[in-house]
Amino acid sequence: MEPSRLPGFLLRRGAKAAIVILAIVVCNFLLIHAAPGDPASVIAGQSGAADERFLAQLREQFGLDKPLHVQLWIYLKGVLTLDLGFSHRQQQPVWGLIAERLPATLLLTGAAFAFALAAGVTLGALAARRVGTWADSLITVVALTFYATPIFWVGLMLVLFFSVWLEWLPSFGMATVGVELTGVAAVLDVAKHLVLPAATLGLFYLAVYARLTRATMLEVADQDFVKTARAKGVPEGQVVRRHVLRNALLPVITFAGIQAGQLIGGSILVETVFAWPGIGRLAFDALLARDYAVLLGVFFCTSVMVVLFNLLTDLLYAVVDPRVEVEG
Amino acid sequence: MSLLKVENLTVALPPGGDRPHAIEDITLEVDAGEILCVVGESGSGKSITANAVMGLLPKGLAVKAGRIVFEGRDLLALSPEGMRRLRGARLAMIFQEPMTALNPVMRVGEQIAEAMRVHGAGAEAARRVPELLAAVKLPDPAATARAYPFRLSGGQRQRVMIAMALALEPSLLIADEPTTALDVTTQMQILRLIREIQSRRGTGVMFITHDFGVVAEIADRVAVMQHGRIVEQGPAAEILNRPQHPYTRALIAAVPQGAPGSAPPSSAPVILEAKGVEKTYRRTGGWFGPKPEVRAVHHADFVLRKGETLGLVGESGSGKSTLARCVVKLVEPEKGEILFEGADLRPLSRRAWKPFRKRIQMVFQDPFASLNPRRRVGEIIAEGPITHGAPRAAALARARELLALVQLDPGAMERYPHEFSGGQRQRIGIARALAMEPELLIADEPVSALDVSVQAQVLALLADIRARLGLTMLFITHDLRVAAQVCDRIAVMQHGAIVEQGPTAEVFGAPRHPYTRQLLDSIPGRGWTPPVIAA
Amino acid sequence: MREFWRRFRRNRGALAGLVILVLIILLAAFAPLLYPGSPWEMATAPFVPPGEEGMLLGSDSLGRDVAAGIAHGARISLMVGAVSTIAALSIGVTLGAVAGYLGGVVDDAVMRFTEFFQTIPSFVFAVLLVAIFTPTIGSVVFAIAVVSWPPVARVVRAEFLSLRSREFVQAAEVLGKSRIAIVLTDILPNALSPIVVLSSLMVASAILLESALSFLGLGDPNLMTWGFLIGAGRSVIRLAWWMSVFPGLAIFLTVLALNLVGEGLSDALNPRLARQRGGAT
Amino acid sequence: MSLSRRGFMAAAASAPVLMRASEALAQGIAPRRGGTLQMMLTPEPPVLQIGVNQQGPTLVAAPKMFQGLLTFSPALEPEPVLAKSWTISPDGREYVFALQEGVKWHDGQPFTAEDVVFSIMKFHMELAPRARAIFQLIETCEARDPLTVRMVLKQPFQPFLLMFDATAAAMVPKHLFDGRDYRTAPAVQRPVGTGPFRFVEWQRGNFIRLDRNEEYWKPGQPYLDSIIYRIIPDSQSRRLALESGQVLLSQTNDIEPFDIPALRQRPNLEVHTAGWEYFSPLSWIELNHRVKPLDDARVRRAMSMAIDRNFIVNRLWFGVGKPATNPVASTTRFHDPSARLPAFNVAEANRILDAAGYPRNAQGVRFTLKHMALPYGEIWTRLSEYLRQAMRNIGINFEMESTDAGSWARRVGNWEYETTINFVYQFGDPTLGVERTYVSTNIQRVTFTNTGGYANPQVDALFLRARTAAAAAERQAAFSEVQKLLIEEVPQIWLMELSFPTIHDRRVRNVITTGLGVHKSFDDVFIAG
Repeated sequence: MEPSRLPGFLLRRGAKAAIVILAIVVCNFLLIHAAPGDPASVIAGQSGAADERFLAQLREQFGLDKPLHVQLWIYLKGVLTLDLGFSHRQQQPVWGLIAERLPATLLLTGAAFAFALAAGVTLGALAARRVGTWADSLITVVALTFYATPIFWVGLMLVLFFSVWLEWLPSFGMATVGVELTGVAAVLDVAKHLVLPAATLGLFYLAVYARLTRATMLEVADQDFVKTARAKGVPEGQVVRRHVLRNALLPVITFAGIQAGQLIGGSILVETVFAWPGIGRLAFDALLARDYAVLLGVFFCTSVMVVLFNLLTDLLYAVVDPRVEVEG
Repeated sequence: MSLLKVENLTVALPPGGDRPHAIEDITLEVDAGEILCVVGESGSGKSITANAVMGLLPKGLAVKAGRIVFEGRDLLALSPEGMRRLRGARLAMIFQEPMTALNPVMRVGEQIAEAMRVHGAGAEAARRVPELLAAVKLPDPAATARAYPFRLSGGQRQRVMIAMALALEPSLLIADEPTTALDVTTQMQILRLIREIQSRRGTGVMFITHDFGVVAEIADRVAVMQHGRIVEQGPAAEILNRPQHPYTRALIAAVPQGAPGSAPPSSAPVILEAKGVEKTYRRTGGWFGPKPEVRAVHHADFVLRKGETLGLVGESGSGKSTLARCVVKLVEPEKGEILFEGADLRPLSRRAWKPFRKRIQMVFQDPFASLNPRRRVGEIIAEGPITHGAPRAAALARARELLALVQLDPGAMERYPHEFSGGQRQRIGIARALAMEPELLIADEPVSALDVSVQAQVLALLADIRARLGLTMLFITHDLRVAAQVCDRIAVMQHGAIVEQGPTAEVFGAPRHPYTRQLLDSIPGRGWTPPVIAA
Repeated sequence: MREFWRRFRRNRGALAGLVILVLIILLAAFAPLLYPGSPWEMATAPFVPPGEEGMLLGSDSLGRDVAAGIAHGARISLMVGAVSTIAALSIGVTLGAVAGYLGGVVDDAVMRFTEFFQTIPSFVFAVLLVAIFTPTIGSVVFAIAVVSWPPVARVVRAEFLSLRSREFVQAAEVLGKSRIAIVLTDILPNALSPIVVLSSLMVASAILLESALSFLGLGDPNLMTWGFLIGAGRSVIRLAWWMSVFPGLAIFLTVLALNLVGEGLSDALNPRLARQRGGAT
Repeated sequence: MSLSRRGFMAAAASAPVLMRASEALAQGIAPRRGGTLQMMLTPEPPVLQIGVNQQGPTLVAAPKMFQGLLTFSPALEPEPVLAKSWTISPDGREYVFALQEGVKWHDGQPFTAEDVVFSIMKFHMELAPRARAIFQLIETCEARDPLTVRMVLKQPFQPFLLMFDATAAAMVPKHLFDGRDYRTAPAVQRPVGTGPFRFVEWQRGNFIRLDRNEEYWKPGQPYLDSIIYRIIPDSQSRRLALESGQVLLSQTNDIEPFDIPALRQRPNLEVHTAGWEYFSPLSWIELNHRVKPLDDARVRRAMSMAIDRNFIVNRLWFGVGKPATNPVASTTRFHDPSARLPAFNVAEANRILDAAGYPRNAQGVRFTLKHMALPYGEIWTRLSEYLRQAMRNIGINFEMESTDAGSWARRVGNWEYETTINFVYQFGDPTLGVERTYVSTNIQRVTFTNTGGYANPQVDALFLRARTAAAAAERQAAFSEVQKLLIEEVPQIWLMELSFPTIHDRRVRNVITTGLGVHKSFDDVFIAG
């Protein structure tokens, strides 16, 4: 795509993205408020003792007594200024809460995504190159196994194996707390904690990418331009790298882009099993405590991340595949 | 000593095929500076032979016996690496489908340079690219080199393929039906280009084709193949004018030529008239982006009289098919009138069209896509009449009769389309159209996808039906030979407009419009009139 | 049909998948015979390891028989998978068909709507739906259906778009058949094979989704499902590893079988395979 | 274990003030200064400012920073903290507290009687409904001088002193809250108290860190350098942390009951169930009397007899806690041991139901009741599953409903339930913690009131007599009679006297020394060498 078209493209996609995100926020807001129960009753219930006045006070303080559309309007105004409201349960602005725990989720999903994509594509390509041999069937079986296994169960089994029996890796948390580590030691410590959760989240998507890469590689290998390359006397290795792989990666990139957004869903499960302080776990706790502001905040972030991922994928795709005239 | 000598080459088919060997006991030669045409219908094994020489046989097929001696060495004895070093350097190959023959995500110049670089040409490779592109007569070589393949037309891509193949001056060029997918005019340019380069560099060329016109145009020597065997081989003039082997004689007899039957008197009533029909396609650009327009049909008025066959002739993109589809409302033209026996069909609603559906029917091009794979043949034919209220039993009985009319055995009623050959399916398509007993039949390239021999049979069937039922026909084709044989009058179309129309003999004999002349010149082997073969 | 079975049988994996699937369906069907009474009964002492005291797969934290739980759980998991897939299919196929066949403004609207759904992370949305409408079997099936129909809509729309321009559909138009007749007799039968393949994969992902929801405690409390067993076993994994391992294996085998059968179906139904066998040209 | 001179001297210096150091000395181990005590907190409290939040985790962590006027011994006898001494007038209406000298807030401001008056009459009156219900009895509350507070009640209220522990009414800095909205004051996020430890850092989802208050008013204390509360959502991870020594102490519901037997065998750990006398939590099946046939006492009695409370204590709670025999917990004052629930007897229960006219249908079901499990962790889900089977044995079909914390509180508050599980603190005295569940005057649309809708004039009268009587003996008589009556009526089906285990490394000393267990300031806790 010619660089001259980039600003126009970004403007169009930006506008479209904004509309989609706004629609999501409004839809979520209405959905959550349609649900029975509200934060006031939660806090009243959990604070050991409560009476009518206490409840009314809480409701008034949370602004829940105002009509729904007014609440929605207040919330939307807030969202535009990135003030995602106030978490009554944690007595903290939502943005602060999310900002605190977003890096952990980004680290987890990013590591899982990178691991899944790199290993998935390599294994997929290997299986395609040696199609029909034992290597191919082994990779296919392994991929199918992790594709068919529930993520949380994989997590549990990894904890059971690596942490409980072998005691190689820590089974929870993001870092050993209390022990003041700095610089490389701290990084290593977080890395050690990251291995099992990232593997758990990554293995499922590794299977997906491996199967997809193998399928597209086999499909592209049938195409005419591969035969042309061989007719030119191009050595087999170069045929696979420069011709087959490059074309086979296009659908994998698109799929990876769309899937990236779904990693957040997976992170809820992984963060629960591994006590990873991310926004997946935050969303789940907020859900159980009916803390709407936090819930909406997490949805807002996840939808922004998904839209960004889709934008990135389209851009990457336009760069890799010249045929694509990227429209708004 | 000849450049390429193939001796008793035999390649086996995987078990379960329709015959044990793909090709059997093939012996042929190609000398430097000579074009050998290997001709045969689909399934004859001509491509397998070409691929065997290049060592590019698909995994399932293995060479059983024979030798391929090239420049004194038996290629079959070479190691894969040895063979690889020859490919692209000493012998090269170009393929049939230009649209998919180039890597879509790599610049054209890069792909040509790669051909040289893999044979050790280093930095010098990039420098020679523009020179090669100019040699194949591509306008603005520098821009073409930087462009990506999807920006080039079919013809331009084939020229790139030729430049790529001849980059290292190979002594043998194998061309596997390089012009079959191209338009007539582009095909002629490519044939002349190959001829010119071949004579300039003395390259030996092994040219694979199924079109005897092309053979007549460029072949020095010819080898005719059937079911994996060479049935006849010799100088072009001998084979074309004095074919010995019955199969060759049948093939040549099937080449369409000769004049149509007596044209109906010009006083016959007008059935169909198109006036001022216009159709424009707007590409869905972005919200703000430019909206390029393609005017598919504009000045295309014509008249069709009862019992007459009008041919709409032109290259792909000329709008002939769109015009035909406007008549049956598969395409909605913006302006103009389509008068059928005086009534204007264009503005009619879907319900208002229903009575006319019985009176205008259509036959389609691709035999493999024009029949619903999930329904039995009997139902496909009877479906039309049943929709228009005919009782089921009567419709099915009528379908059985029609199968006989199109020379298919009645047992076909219960079978599914995938159990029939291309030619048979086309007959079923015709039977389906005739079931409605139409007055006007629109045939959109009915035989283009068929082999020559099968093509002849279907055209004969159409001629017979037309005579017997007095059918009026609008015949769309890009093959001028077929048009000459079938049509009473011809309308030549270019870029959406009819540039010339008149009785076939006049248009072929004394073409007035320059484009018509260029079209006629591009008919391969125009000089050769196939000998009349005694049946 | 014989042709279809011959091609399906050639894929060994699919055959194995089919065998496993049939076994699991039988297990679900005969659960009340194999393990009479309710799986919630406290049969023996808690945390009995597999093989002891007549417990084939051990007992859980309340002394309930894990094997009985798996057998009765099979019925629920398969039922949830099937029902939610049928619901998702009906939404997806209808929307996809309408968008694909009518095209134009309708197509745009439906596609925007589908895109909107896919922007929300599906699992988080499912969790929200179930929590809002209180975890019952109904809300779980509803949530799974709501998050899994978009991919079906996309596939069906693509299929309808390509079939609509095919010549045999145009021939049907020229014959004067009504729109409904064309959709039902010409387009839908040919669009079935990708839908059938997709539905077997959807049942698999529905079961995974249901087990994830039960694992997080959002399953129907009255129903013993595999996800519930793993969820219950999670916190006592050191004491009773078998409480999590065996239900997990059950899910894995079922989902694996469904995937293998899906691949077998796609090979058998998909003409592309026929082309790949490659006759001589 | 070398006894460093400096360590010994520090202990002696603090002799004059009544402290637990003597107990450690008695065991011949001098308190050692230094070290970080790593503990756990589950679930992560929303906020640490007592009053703004009264939830379990907050009541555990906050007393390290905030202190009350008094605390209570295991026998619930008052002991001095910020109040050095106190006098009560003969008519039981006038209370005068003398405050400790030289006490400073963490921000250096002096702690005065004004802070006490503000905390009671303004801060807790506004924020804490439980405190409000009792402090409304105060007629006048004034600071006679910076170190003396005098309060006069409208009528004698014998359990009044029980309201002055840190967990009930912690003293808060007037200068940081007065005139502001208490809930959003900055001090809520960075608590400032008088306690032995100062707030340092809180990484949400990770840990809370408190360091020693250098100017703590008890010389030489606290012994610990700092306290770290770690937030670990997964129960198995918490158990591993305790076993591996990454954490030295676990409390309340950090550790699931099924892990306790194994932890008891660990040589380096001690398991205590004491320290819950003040709270003495009692769990029961909450019945909604507005739902037929729960209004029939015979049905309630039969249901109660069908439950094997020993199975619950041993199989579900692994011996941590005692079967409930009485609406007043055995560890609460005025408990009458002679009033006991009838024993577990399924046959008798079936006989009662048959006699009461509830025949079994074809499937053996007499009637169906909806049951809402308590969404506070797995152990409660397991309890509901056991109860379903127990009720099935006497023909009652429990249809389970699972909800989240929010819906549970709302539905119980709005009486939208048939049966559910509940556990409530008794705060040391039946008037404070038991009365509110059974008197018809407290039928309100809010949790932890008489949401069951039970109304019995006799019960009302007895509780009123016990509430207003000045003499303890008179209150005991009234309470004994009401206990016998409630056991007869079974308005709620009492299940178990809960006690949450405190498990810690042997080297940690003086952990459970008061009736409030881990809800104390930890100023005398130390880690032996």
